[in-house]
Amino acid sequence: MKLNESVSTQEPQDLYLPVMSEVLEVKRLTELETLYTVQLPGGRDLGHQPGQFVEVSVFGVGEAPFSISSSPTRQGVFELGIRRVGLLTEKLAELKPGDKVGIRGPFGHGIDLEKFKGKDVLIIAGGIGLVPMRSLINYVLDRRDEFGRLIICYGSRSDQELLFTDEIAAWQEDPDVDFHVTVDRGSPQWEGKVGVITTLIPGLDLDLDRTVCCVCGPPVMYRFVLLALKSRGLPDEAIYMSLERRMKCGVGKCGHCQINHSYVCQDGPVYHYPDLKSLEEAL
Amino acid sequence: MTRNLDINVEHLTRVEGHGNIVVNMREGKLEKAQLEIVEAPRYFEAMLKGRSFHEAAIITSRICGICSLGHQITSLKATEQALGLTVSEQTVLLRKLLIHGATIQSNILHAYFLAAPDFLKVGSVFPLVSSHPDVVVRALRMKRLANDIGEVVGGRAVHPITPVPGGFTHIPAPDELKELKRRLVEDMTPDLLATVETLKTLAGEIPVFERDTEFISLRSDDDYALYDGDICSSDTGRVADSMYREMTNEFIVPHSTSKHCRHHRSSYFVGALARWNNNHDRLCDLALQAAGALGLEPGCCNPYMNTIAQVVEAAHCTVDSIRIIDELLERGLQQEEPDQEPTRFGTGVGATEVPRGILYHEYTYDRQGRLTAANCIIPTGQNLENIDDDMKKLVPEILDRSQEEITSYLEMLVRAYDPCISCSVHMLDVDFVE
Amino acid sequence: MDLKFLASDRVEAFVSHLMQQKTVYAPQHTGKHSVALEKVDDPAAVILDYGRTMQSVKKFFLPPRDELLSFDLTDHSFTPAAVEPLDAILLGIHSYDRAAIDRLDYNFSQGHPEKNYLTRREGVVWVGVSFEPDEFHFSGSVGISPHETAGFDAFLTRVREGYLVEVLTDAGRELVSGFELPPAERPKPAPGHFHQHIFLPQAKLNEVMAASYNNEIWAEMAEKCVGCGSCNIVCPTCYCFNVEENVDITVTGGTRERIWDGCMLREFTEVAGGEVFRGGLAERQRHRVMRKFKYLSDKTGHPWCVGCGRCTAYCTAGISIVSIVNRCVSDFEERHTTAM
Amino acid sequence: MAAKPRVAFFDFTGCEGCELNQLNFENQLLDMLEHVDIVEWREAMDDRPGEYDIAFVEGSLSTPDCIKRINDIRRRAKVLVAVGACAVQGGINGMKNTRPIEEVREEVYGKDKYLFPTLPALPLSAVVKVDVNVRGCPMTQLEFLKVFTALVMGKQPVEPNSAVCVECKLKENECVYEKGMICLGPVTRGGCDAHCPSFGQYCTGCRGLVPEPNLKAMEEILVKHGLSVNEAWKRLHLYNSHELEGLKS
Repeated sequence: MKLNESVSTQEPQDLYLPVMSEVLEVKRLTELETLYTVQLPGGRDLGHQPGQFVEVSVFGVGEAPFSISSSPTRQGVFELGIRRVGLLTEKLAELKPGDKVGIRGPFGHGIDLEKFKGKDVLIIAGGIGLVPMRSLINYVLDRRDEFGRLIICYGSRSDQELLFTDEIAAWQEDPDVDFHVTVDRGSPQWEGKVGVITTLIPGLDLDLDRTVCCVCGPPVMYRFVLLALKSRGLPDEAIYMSLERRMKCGVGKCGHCQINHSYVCQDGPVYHYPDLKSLEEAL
Repeated sequence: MTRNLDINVEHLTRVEGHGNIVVNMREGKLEKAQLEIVEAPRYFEAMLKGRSFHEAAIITSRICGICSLGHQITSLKATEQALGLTVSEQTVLLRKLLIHGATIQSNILHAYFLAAPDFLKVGSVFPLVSSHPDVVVRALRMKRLANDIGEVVGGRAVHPITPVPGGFTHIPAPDELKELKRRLVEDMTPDLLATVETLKTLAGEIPVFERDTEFISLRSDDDYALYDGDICSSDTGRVADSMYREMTNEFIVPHSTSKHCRHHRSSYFVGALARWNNNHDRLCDLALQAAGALGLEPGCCNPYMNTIAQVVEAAHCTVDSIRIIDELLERGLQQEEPDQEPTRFGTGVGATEVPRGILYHEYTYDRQGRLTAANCIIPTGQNLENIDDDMKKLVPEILDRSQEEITSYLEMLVRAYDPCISCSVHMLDVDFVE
Repeated sequence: MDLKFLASDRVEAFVSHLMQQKTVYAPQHTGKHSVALEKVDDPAAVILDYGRTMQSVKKFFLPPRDELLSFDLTDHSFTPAAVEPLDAILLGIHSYDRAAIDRLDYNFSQGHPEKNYLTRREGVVWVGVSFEPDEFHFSGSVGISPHETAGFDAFLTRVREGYLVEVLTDAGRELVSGFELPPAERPKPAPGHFHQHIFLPQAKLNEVMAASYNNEIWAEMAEKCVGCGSCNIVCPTCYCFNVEENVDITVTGGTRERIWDGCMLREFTEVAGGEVFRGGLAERQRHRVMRKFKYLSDKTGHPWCVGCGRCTAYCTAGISIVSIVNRCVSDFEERHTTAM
Repeated sequence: MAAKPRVAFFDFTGCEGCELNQLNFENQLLDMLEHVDIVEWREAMDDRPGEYDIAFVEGSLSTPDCIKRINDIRRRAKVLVAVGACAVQGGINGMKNTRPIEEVREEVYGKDKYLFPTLPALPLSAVVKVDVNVRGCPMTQLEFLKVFTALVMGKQPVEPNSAVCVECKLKENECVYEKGMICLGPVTRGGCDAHCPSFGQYCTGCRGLVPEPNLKAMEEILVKHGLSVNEAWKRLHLYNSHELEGLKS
């Protein structure tokens, strides 16, 4: 094979130039997390899939990838849920409505919705993993008749750190959503379950033949969730996982997000679990 | 007049390193007038023991960042003599150029940033940014150019990189030297003339105080001795640099972490004023004109005039830098490798004039080229006893002034010496026991 | 093939002839022991007989520090960096470095084609030169001969009295037109022998490397390696980069720059919050070698190592990629013979 | 923009070369003064006030008085920046820590040693929390400017962690090892733009060791290039005695 045969014939692009976009709303979710509503110039549609990410930048500080938290069904604006953990996110936490941020994207391989349609959708989200999963949840809720049951398992370190509490309350109320939540450490006020997220899985009411599952959370969570899902008999083919890695370019050039032969920014961040098995460093 | 006086200036400002001025007078009797040196000792002796000759100058130049180039060059000279390493004429020229750059930088820094605020009665150079912007911009321009000599030739102005035993690790490009020359001619020379004009307007602020003093500096037959020469005392004349111990006679005093020195009298003076007094006949015309304009005369015994001598010297170094660059360009710069193959292992002495006065390094190496003995005698250490003697004469002469004024006179006196306290404390004198 | 002859004493004139047409970049001494590809000002400074440059031609298309945009902090506007085609003659390039550019071309064209790199790539005329393999070269083992002319517009093969000149493309023809070159009197000699070989047949590449994932060699190399990243930074097919913000001292503006990065460096996989995904030197060493011989090769069928020997030549710890791969091969073969 | 940050400079045991280097920003000094109020700087001025936003501190701690002063500075400073090898990692002063302190004092001051109290030379971080490091001997000017602008912008500066080799190779410097010299670049933190190797000199390790240094491998490299094991460790100790003594225990 000649090397250049597999190369796309697209015109070369200015890959690294951000689109300056306006922050419309800033909402504190917890002490660490903030939800930003962002609008592209002219209210242009971002055109993303649940699970995809954008590169967000503040000049003089830097750029980093963040998952999109809103569903593509809600057009005109998009939302980013961001935890304060570093330089850039510190700066983002200072943003006010009307401020500008640079946006590139959407990038990456999101959730293949065609494969989810008509199925029961099981979502397992740990901590900040709920941010991208919320995109899928709201998609399912907005196109409710295209999907089967919606089952959500959400684990958080503590009840103070629960994200999207308004929406959680709504999901709990919604008879059409099977919502489960647990916290590692509950405060005295917490009346719900206490325990790690895997403790939710044995009690789930699953129709194994028609369930697809999407998992997103901190790196340590994946192995244990997989074990729990396997013990329930869920086939590997039904499992999708969203991974986090360091990324600089978002477009398969900078090399940081490479896991074995795969670039997370191109093949992921959402992977079909059978494809992950060949990536020894993935989990 | 009977008077009680207690002056205690803790951590004197605008000097390099940590020192306190302490003056006690009880009923008109001066009990104490001294500069206490409280800089924490660093024990360089322990750092040098058994070190390779490659590292000697790297370590000793860390005695003091202000005088790092002086320490480095002096250290290299001592090492080269001890190990029988030869240096080329080009190396000597480049080293002399480096010394000029460092001398201009240090003298200008002292005159404008450390001493001038006293003349203008402000606490630092920073208020001058708005009150005298053109003067500050000029001072910065002069300092930058002096530092650029260090950066182009030495790789870095503070703790230079390229000078090593036997030569240089990097030779500047002809274009870089040409550009330095252009700036020396077009910027530095007019800036120096302007500096002289500015100082003339402040001449009235320089205290009148004289004390007959012994002045010690290098002296050479060929030039205004900075890089090398004999040791010369205004009292006793010239001796070879190997006689430095007889010229310094270090002793310990309880109020100072730095050792003191004396020679023919109770104390002696080193620095720009000593060089002026001993070597004014070797200065270029521009420097002599500056001295004339500022009222600096041969045999000057007013230590406050040291700042003026520094400016005069900066003029000389500028003119001589231009001459050296011309000579280097004419000879053509050679990409020489440093000579680092020892031909002997023994003891060597280096003596160099650094901005604050004469500096001595002496090293002994074993057959592996490792240090077995080291001794460094620093200019400020040599001046400390002289400063104390000055204070003892000065205080009774100004007793009619207020305590604030007396304090200010004393602070200005110490600053006039441009003391480098950290240097003076971190001297070395030890034979390592293997 | 029409072979011409360039006598040694006419090389300078030939360089001058090229310089009249376009800017020329060619190997020149940057120190007593080092040669680098630099813009030619003095034709006499060009060195065609050299071992290797520390950096390959990659640096012209993907500069070590590359401004992406400059920004204004007062109004949050930005200006894209001007990217110009190199539009120059690259003279005296070894075949492995030309082969490396094919690989980089692939990387910057696949998926999202990148304008910065591809723009700079335009307008280049390639003049190759043969090399005499030294103690580190092993490009023969990855199918790249010292005389390989693929990708060049013209090629010079060293012979005793000068160079044999092959004109390979129209651009090459244009380059030499107007400079009189007599026909060569003898054919191209055989290329020099390599002193280093990897014993890994390309057909078995995937199989051997896949079986080497848990080889002890990675841990053994981690004992010797200090993780300085030199092997990455000198590699002609490494293209990873980091992005940094530089703010002016006036704090009113600055630039966003990309800088070469390397997978041997600890921070390469570190995410905000501190997690490092390849924390150990063994895993990083494995990733580096697997990238060259497996991960990217699986996709394209070509090894991503071109055998230039730089990573080994510039490794102060003396780690040899040839030894690593050969160890993988021998362990694989041993296991397979014992299994039978 | 909010009020200008109040900035103060302090020095402990060291050569004051870092402070001099701060005064050597002739081309940037006036721009820098636009952004901050300098409220304390003994080497350059005599005012002595109270609180400050940013304290730049040079030198290592080597007397009981130093410990008192640094605690006081820490209390009064919002951001404490350690400037230069002495302050960041103990630097050259740390070499004395490798020998019994009494022996060293006696060697220098003989019977008068009790006049001058001393402690092992410590980096600031051994006593107080340090927020930012500006490394180097003298402190790297390039890094100081980056830290300065970051702090003025109110962001935490990024500390370079990769080896000097990276920057040296980016500049395509002739490798110091190629010239037959040794070099500590492979285990020394970059951020200096490989300043010394760019001027033909070997890296002496002034910016401190990289995180998780493989010292056994570095020893092998130095020995392979002609140093004895003893000499190899001496070279590594030059600026890093404090850390190396710590790693030993």
